[in-house]
Amino acid sequence: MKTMTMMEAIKEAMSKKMREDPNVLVFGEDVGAFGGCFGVTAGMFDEFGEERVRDTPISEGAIVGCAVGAAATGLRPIAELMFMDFLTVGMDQLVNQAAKMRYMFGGKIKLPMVVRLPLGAGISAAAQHSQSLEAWITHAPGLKVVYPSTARDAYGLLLKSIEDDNPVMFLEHKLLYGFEDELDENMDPIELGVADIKREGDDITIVATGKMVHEALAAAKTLSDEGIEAEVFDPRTLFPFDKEALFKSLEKTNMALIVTEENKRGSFAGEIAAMIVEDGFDYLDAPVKRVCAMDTPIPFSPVLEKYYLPDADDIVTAVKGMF
Amino acid sequence: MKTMTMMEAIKEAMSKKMREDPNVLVFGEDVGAFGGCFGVTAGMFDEFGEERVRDTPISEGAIVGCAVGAAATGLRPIAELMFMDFLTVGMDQLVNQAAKMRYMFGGKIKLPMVVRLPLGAGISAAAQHSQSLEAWITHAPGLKVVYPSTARDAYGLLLKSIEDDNPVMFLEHKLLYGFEDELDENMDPIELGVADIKREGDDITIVATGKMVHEALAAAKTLSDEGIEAEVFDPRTLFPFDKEALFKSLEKTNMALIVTEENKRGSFAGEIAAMIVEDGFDYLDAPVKRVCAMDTPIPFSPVLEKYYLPDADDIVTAVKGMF
Amino acid sequence: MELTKGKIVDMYRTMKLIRDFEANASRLFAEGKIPGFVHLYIGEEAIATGVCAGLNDDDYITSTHRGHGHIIAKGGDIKYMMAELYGKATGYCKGKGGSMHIADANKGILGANGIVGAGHNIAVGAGLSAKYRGTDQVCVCFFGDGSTNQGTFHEAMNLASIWKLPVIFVCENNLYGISMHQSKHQAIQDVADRAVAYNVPGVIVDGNDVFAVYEAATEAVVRARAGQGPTLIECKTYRHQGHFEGDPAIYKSSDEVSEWMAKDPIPRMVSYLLDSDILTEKEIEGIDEEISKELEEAIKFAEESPLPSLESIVEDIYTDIVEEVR
Amino acid sequence: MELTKGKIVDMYRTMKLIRDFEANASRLFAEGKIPGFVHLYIGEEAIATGVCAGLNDDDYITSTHRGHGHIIAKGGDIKYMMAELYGKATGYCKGKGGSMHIADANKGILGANGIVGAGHNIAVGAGLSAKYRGTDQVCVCFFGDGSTNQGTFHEAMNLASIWKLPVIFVCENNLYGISMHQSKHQAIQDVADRAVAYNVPGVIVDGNDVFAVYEAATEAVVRARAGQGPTLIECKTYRHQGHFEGDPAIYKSSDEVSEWMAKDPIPRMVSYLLDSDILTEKEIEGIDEEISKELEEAIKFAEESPLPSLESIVEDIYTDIVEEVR
Ligand SMILES: Cc1ncc(C[n+]2csc(CCOP(=O)(O)OP(=O)(O)O)c2C)c(N)n1
Ligand SMILES: Cc1ncc(C[n+]2csc(CCOP(=O)(O)OP(=O)(O)O)c2C)c(N)n1
Ligand SMILES: [Mg+2]
Ligand SMILES: [Mg+2]
Repeated sequence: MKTMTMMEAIKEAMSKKMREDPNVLVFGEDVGAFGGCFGVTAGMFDEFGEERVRDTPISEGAIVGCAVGAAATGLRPIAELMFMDFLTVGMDQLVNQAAKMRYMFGGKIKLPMVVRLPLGAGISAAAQHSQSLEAWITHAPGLKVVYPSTARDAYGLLLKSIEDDNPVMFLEHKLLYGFEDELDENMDPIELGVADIKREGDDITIVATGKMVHEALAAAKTLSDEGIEAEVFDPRTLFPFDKEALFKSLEKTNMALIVTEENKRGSFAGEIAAMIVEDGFDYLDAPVKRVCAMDTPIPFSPVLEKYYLPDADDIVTAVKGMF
Repeated sequence: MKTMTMMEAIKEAMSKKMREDPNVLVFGEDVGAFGGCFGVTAGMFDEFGEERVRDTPISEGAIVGCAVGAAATGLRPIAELMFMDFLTVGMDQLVNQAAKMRYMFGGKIKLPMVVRLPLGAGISAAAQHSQSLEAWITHAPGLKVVYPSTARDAYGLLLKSIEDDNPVMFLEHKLLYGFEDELDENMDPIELGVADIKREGDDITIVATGKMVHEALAAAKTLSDEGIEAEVFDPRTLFPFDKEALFKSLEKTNMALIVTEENKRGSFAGEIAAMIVEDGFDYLDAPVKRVCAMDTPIPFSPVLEKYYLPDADDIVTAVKGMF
Repeated sequence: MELTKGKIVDMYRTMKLIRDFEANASRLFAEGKIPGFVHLYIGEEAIATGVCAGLNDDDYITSTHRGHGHIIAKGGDIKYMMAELYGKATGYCKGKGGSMHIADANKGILGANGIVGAGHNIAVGAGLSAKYRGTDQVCVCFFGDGSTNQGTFHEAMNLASIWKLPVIFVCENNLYGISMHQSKHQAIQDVADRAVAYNVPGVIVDGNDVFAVYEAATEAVVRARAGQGPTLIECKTYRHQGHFEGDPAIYKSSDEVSEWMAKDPIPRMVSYLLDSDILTEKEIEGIDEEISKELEEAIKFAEESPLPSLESIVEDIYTDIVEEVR
Repeated sequence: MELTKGKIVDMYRTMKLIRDFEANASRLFAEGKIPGFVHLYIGEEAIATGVCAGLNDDDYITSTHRGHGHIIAKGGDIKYMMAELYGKATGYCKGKGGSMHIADANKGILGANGIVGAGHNIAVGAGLSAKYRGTDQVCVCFFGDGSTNQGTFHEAMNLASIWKLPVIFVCENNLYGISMHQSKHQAIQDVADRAVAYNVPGVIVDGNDVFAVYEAATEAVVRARAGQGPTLIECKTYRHQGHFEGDPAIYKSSDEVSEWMAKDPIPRMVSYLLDSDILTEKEIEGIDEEISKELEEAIKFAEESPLPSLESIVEDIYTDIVEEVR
């Protein structure tokens, strides 16, 4: 066992796969000697050289498109977009090409590629550098979407994502990069589509993703003092989604609260709520509620940004309101 | 009163506003003398000339970006993207610029612009020319989203959209272009955010958008023969969304089915379901169900495409399954 | 340029096969047998033929909405193509793709594409892959004049250039992007001028002259295989049909049309074959008949093939997950 | 170039104000008073100053993540700028935008922008607007060398060119996109070469020479106002700081740094003022002191200003809808 931050875990997972498989390579803006805007690839350039850890010009469409072409012809590229917000610039290559290509071609090619997407607010980076856009990509059949909340999950899920023969979107919350965890570097990869109960409880299921898992855990602690035992359900992968595990939890708790950092309207949190009410209505004793970010572009000023973001207090308030 | 197809209604609404206001102009690929890929702007070039009905190169990013710049400086541009699928190419300009600019600038500018987005499947145009991507744009605070189902609604809503001081996404289902309707050209614009009950009924509320309104109406007829009276609720604008009217309907029917042409996972249909279960749980006697397209890229072969798409039969089956 | 007689005859055969495939596609579309959109390559046959004549089976191409010619020239099987146009289970894409999405990974065909400009960067990715794996493969990226205004063109040219990737960018300048004449959609006459922006050679050729195209392409392929990076080749040509079947193309002037019909690459090739005593009229007729038969068979194959099963709709999205049907 | 003494002094004042504004921003960021990202314009002051000196109040500009200099040069008020950097209610954007989104519609400032390349097409839209409304306004689009690899650059240049719009594209080639040296991100030495692709004049100037910049810009503005379309001006310059505050910029060689520090536009301007007897050292000191005072006041204003109210978070999204708070 080793203590690692999530940032280190991500770097180590990439490095491990690169050592094992010469067809794995990394590219993106400033991922080379500079080590990436957040430092995730720091040191990889030295180990693997400029052929395998490649700086690209500022052309996100080309980055994603290039990953598609490389994946279709035998490589296993890992592309980094510096901020998930820049997905907007490579959207066509991702959603109309990567996601659909296998299907359009009748299943005759595969696209083993990973796109790493740092996301999330909390560093006063304002409206164009802080978004959580998972709803868009979960809405694109053909993509898988992974969103770890701990260093260990990030490590195990990234190993598996690189092994996957399909385009995997790998979401990294910027504020979790420094999150520390114990992990065994020889651990098995974590299957995509298997949720993890981060805390057990009988009274309510809190479904939370990414950084919100930690807010939910903090809230659960507070709630416990008041006699409410919340189960914190971390889906870890948004697609495939572990519906079975969720319904098992709901069977026990009969109540659900969904917590994500997205703008609420049109959020993937809404999809989870819809899924529950559609197929798990009979488990429910109460409305399914959502705690999300507000429906505004993300404000710059720290005081507003804090208000914009959902946190443990909001979760506590919401849960109490449900009892 | 005049009989018009939806295509004519859209053209007439644009033309009316262009006659009234010299700052309204139209641009997009082949919208000029060619009259647009679907013929919507046919004849407008002759009436308004090449300054006001402008052909653009194939550069969707530039089309949307140009609309933003023009709207910020006093014009009221109407931009056409030939297929909604091409939004992917102009996504950044739409979502990071148009949607957020007013907010980022502290409310000190306004962006009166309309983006016309032909969408929908049914003409064997395959995976990249048939999508219904309303979930993405309803998830972007700052945009309004309009989706008419009749020629009359299209006319009244487009008048209002052009008058609106915010970026309005105007969705036009290709298969509704030929839909005929009676309308009075001097009618008042239709307010955004006001739903329309397309059929009254006491037993279940079917929320449907665009072409699905017509499938829902057909289904309601069949269901009526079997003693189920469905209310067909057409929100007409996805944002702002007429929640009040929806809850009023649910108060009466206590059951809801949502029908859209989207891929189900991550659909706006899911947002509607989530909204209902969150704030209208007490009205519900049964699960909120969704009838959407399947979660696949859109297949080409007509036999598969038909299967992919939700239709009246699917709605009838779903409703019966709920009773 | 050393071309054997056999190779020249093959080129004719390819050009004529494309022409006749397209003529049949046009007819079958009009008869309602082919659904969706069909964009024909008639008039542009010399380009795909000339370019692909210099490629190996394991070289790659990316194609466009107007892809039939590229696919035939790169060795695609017209039976599976036709079945795909019909939306049949036996088609290249099992009926899921249609005309705009035909691909054949075994022949290095990385797909037609419905999004204008989307192939550019995929081609760059294939070029990166070839170089990274240390093969001598190249990737040819076909695209229209209209697509050179899309940002993707710019990004792809730049990336291929700085990484010195084995990519050959082949612009089929047929003077139009749908109804928009090139003179209106860009302020330059020669797309090849854009190569300067990337420090890449820009070459102009007569796109209706299959030998000129072949020569330029081969030179670019040699450069690419030698690690000297990409080339931009602009082929001047003309599309005879409307943008897609059903477009009467009233935006074309009749002078322009007749000027270009006189440069039709097929009769031009026929004259060349006859004038240089490579083939007799009789021999040409023989080839044409073989092509007709091949096409008849392909159409028969398509017509007799089964439609895709409904269950197949949820297959082929992922390698390992099958979605639920409704 | 006929520049009055007054105008020259104004130019100095602007350049120095930018420099000192940035130096203060750097300090206040390090002190933790300014949150978020701050990209400084130090070293590039001559460009915004030279370009904007030739503009009218109602002309437009679009800016970038490195926008402070552009905004000051176009007449933005440093009080509201500084308050915005602090995230205060009195800032240009009421604290909602921060450094990367400062705008002032009254001065034609269409905003800094956090998305590299996003301003290009907005500038084209403003140019279209000016031309369509029949005014003689122009729009200057500022951007970096790195952004010229983004597809938006290409699309914007093309569109402005075919529509002959009054847009002046000003590339601030400071040799880097974050850590990537220009020689690595594009295979050309001069961004100006890219103008050829659009049949637009491409001009290279010494971006550290405010007069050279002024001259080139004025010429382009004259062309634009006369309906002759866009110009691409490449200004060779250097950013003294890291990409953003906090970047130690270890990717820069010390030779390169010292070479460029010797070309610092501010001392160069000071020497010019002294050598040509436009100002005495005393007078310069006087101006510098005024600037210091102005800046002190701006900082005081920012510090003393109130934070935005929590309710304000849901305002300013739409002109007519206020969203709900959680
Ligand atoms: C991104 C995108 N924009 C627009 C279209 C619609 N469209 C299809 S083909 C075409 C014209 C393409 O022109 P060109 O690149 O010259 O190719 P050609 O059709 O002449 O072969 C257009 C505008 C599209 N398919 N994709
Ligand atoms: C679309 C997009 N990609 C990447 C970034 C991250 N980023 C911010 S500034 C920058 C470098 C820009 O370089 P250049 O255009 O030369 O401007 P400079 O910073 O040198 O002034 C990058 C990559 C971004 N903000 N937007
Ligand atoms: Mg063309
Ligand atoms: Mg730079």
